[in-house]
Amino acid sequence: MPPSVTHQLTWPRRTANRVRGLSRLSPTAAAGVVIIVCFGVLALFSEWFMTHDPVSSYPDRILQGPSYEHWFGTDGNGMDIFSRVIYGAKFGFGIAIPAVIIAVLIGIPVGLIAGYRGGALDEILMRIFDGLRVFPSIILALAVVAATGQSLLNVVLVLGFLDSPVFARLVRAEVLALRSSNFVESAIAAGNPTWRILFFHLLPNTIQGAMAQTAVRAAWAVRISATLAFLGIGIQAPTPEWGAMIRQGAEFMVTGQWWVAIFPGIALIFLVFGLNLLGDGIQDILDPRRRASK
Amino acid sequence: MNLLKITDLQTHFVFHDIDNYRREARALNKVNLNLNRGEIVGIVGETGAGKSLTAQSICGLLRPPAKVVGGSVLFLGKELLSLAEEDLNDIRGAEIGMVVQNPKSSLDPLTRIGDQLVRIHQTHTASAISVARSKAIAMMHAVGIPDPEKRFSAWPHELSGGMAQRVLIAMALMNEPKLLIADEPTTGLDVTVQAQILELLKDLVRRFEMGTIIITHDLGIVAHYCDKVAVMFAGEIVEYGTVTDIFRRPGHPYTKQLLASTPEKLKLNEAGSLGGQPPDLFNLPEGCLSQDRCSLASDQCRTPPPVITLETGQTVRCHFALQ
Amino acid sequence: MVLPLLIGVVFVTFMLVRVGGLDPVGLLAGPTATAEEFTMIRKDLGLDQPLWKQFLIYGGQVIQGDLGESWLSNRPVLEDITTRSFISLELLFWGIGLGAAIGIPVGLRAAFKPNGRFDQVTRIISLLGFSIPTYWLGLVMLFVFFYLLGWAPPGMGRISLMVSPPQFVTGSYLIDGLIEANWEAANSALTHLILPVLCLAIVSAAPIIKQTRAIALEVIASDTVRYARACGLKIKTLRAIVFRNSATPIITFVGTEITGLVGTMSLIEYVFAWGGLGQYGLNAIVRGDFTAVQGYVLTLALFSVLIFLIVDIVVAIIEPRSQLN
Amino acid sequence: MRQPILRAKNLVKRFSVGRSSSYVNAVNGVDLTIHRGEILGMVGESGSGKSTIGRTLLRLTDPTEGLIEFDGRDITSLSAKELRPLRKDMQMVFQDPWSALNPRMKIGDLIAEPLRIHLKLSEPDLRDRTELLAKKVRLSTEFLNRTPSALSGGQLQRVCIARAIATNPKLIILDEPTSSLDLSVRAGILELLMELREETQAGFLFISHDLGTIKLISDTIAVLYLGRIVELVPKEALFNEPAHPYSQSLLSAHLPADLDAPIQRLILEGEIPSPIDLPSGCSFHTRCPAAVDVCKTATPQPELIAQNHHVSCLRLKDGGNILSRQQA
Repeated sequence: MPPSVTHQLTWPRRTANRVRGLSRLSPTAAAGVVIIVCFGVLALFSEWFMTHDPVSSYPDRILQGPSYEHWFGTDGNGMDIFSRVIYGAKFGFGIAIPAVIIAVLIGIPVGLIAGYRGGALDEILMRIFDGLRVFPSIILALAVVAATGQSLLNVVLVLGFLDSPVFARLVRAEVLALRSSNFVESAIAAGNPTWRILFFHLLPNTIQGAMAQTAVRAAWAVRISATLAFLGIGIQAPTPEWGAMIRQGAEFMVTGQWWVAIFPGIALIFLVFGLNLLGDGIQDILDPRRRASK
Repeated sequence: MNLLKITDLQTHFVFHDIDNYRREARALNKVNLNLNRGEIVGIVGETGAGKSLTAQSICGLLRPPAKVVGGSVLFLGKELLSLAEEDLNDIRGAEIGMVVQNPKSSLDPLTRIGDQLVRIHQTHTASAISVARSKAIAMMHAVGIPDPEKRFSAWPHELSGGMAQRVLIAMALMNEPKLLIADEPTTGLDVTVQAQILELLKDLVRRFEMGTIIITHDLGIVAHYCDKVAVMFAGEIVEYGTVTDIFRRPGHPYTKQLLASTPEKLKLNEAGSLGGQPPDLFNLPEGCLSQDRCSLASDQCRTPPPVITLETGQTVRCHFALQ
Repeated sequence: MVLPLLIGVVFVTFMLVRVGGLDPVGLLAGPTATAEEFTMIRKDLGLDQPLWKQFLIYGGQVIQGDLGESWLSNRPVLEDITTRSFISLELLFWGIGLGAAIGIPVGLRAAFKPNGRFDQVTRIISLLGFSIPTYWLGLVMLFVFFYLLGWAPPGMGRISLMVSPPQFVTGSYLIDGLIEANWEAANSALTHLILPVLCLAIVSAAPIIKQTRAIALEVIASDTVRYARACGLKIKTLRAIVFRNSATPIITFVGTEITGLVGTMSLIEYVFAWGGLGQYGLNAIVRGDFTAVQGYVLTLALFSVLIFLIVDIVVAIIEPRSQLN
Repeated sequence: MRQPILRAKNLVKRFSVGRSSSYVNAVNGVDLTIHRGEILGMVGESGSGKSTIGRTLLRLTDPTEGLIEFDGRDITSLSAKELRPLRKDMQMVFQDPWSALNPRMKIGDLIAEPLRIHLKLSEPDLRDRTELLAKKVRLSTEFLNRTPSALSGGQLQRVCIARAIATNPKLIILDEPTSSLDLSVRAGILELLMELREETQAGFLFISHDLGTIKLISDTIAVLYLGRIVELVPKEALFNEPAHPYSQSLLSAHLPADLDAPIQRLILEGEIPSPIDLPSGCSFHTRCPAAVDVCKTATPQPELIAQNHHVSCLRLKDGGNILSRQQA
């Protein structure tokens, strides 16, 4: 059917077609979305799914294996692991979403201005970013959170801040490419003031690349925040956060009580996997060359 | 027997768009072309007319989603379209030489010039390295590369654009091909260098008696360096004949338009500009493909135009060719 | 380029630990300390001086190769770091080596037939590799191979406590054991190495597969390869061209990966009680051991600079376009 | 005498390359004057610095040396902010219309942009002016609500021209406006430009590497080689009796799409030297068939050899005319 026919369809059909088209273009993105939506539902409506209170301890049921009563067993405090795993989804989204928003809000303006203005400001920023790249992100996050205070809010702020160079670099690179492209020069020649060039010409043309990265960066934030909790920095047990739960279960892995650490780990993997699938798929859709040979 | 005989060659782009519709762009529509030894044929046309696609279809160098969907390409009586990749490899670079548009990015940046020449020779012949080497040096000399012994061990990035194009020509000639396809061979080069390359090509083609296809959008090159010309429009060859016939008495309305819009012939502020859009390859009109921008178009043009051979021998795909 | 980076690193870590929320004095003095004890300790550590003076003193020491003493253990930081660096390098070397040995060929093969079955499968696997938390993988491995199957030793150190470690030559117990023909030590070192190395390899292979595939696909789509096909070169030659033209970006990528892998390695060391630099650094950060953290961070920076230098040299050797030739 | 709108004196532009201390000598001392109602054609090959000259004249990049006078006012060292109101009167059209327009803006907004910036108009007025402009460049008004991706190259270039003439500028610089367009589309654009010249009485600088186009549209032609004007000449004079050896070879390398056009092949050896290492003396001496020793050391100055015909060649009087020498 030629594309002109599209306009005559009702919107549910159109949307359905678009969804089918996207999932044909990138099955990975579609799978990612499915996983993320599942976790989103768990996070938003965890009360519906939890069988027990996630932080109530049953002292008579410490370290019990999976059973009908406790699907995923109980941990060293006698808490229900199934309910804790479900509840943990709240932390995954609760940290990743604001952290990515902070990173975008800092990174995009910085990248825009550094790329467009150039000069000393740009030079200094790039040196700092280069310097930061010398360190593994987990070490950096760990050191900064340890040094600045170990609250949940602080973890979010630090992750957002540390991740902002990713967006700044990306936007800067695109701005540099666009600055020498004709349309920016043509905007200058038309007499546009700088703010118009930044907002009307550069921003709309750079934002797509940055947005495409958000899923992958969210995956990063979920992973790092769990790692911090695993190391006992930031969120502390018995908060039902996946990393903290793995930390609780670590010692039991060599004594056979595998369920304590395995289940939160699997949940963590799935959410991060879903986000990575989506991120990878978005790159596929945006870069026609990657899907050229279908 | 013709050196190359292309019959009804059809190449389409087939893919699914974002709304899950199957889209098919009919990029080449029944291309017909015959070429004899020692002839230089120019293929001209505007962007998207399918010039390069024709060359790539002949040699099996299409990239997905482009695909040959019909027709036949006979090279010395052999059907190229049904050959397996390995058998095509025996022909490409040996019997069919290619010169492409971006010589500097096309050479392998990690192999010395001489070694690339030797490599293409040894791939297709069983000759010893010393033989291949002296042949390479002789060929570099033949294409006018000064100091070939020294340049033999030069890296591609050390060459200027013109020099790199000479190397590509030497590569194409290493195995003395019977057919040479030059796809926009001078497009990236300066005019003064373009003149050098074209003179060289013409000279070598005569010397080796190759059949040659030069793909270009520059009518000047066609006028001065080609024997015959094929005018392409929307994936069709609308007119084919000798350069003299077509430049003096163009038979197809589109050819006339094209010739009239060269800077030399253009009379500004006289006839209204022709302009017009190239047809949408996804949605080609029934019948004649150029009907939307042709001043002669009538109801008759909704039916496919016949290919008419004029008394001069040029073939024209138009209902009104004889008028 | 390198010098300002190092000065910057020294300065920033210095500021971070001093101005940040950590309080070593409180840690050292304990909850029952009096105000006088506090002042004493502050003076002991030189914390009563103004900040800029502290920085100058510290900077001067660093230039002389003195990283100070750990505030918690009173051991010289430089010595700790040196011995532990070798311990970590053994793990890193085998881990990244195995990761690259798996990742590069897999990535290339996936690129040769994009969207083929092999590509689809490896793509999912590598995305999964991106998503698995290293420490969790280590724990699962311990559970399976130590607790369930009993094939691997418990995750405690680099060599069995029953075996005397070999003499120091390269710092790798495995190689040193082989050098002095101490089969028992070599064997024990090997069995201790397998799980952590496998962990590191799995985690490092994922990005290498993905990036190698992307790089190779770009090369395959290049004018060079299209022209090589037009020349009728054999498929083997074409693959060699693709491989060689991908080499530089792949090496550069693996170089940057190594830097990032130090973090992963630290977690693996933590899980397997490896006792290397990574574990040392994590502990120092978690416990707020100022001087140790500073020394550790500086070492990481130096290490990265060294890796970048090695990458530059390797690239210069294989690239005819580089300026060194 | 027509009123000069732009004057450049000894214009020099160097770009530093990488971190090293070498420079690309893009423009090396160019003097030129553009008059209102005149089209000055500028022809040169790659590396001749023609685009850089265009961009420098409009202060889109800063000149290294020299003086630029626009409408009687020295604009050489005005700040970006001071320049902004002047941009109303000087506009530019770029080579590649696909990349010269912001892909995320609507055509209508793109055309209206200069009006919006420089004139305080009410929204209905703005819309009227925009539609008028679209009609002037013969662009269907139904495109005004589309984005650039829906238009063909020729249509996009019409949008660029509409933008350029929106504020009735006194000077328009056209940087290869037709070279990326197909032949049949090109003709329409050239016609439009000729029409605008008559109507607006603006001064035009038309930059191109194609002699055919230059011949068609220009009144005066500047021939550029390695950042210098080697010949500044009225159109007829250039095509009838080119004086500089480089102009002669350029003319002879040009392939008119015409079987009857006499072509006289004078094929130069070698290629254009890198603008990083400029040849000493006359930059053309490395390829000039008429070069003698003095050409390697002395820099030729422009000489007036006929009315409005300036040539920079040391061998003008004896042997410079290589074409006639070949015929002899």
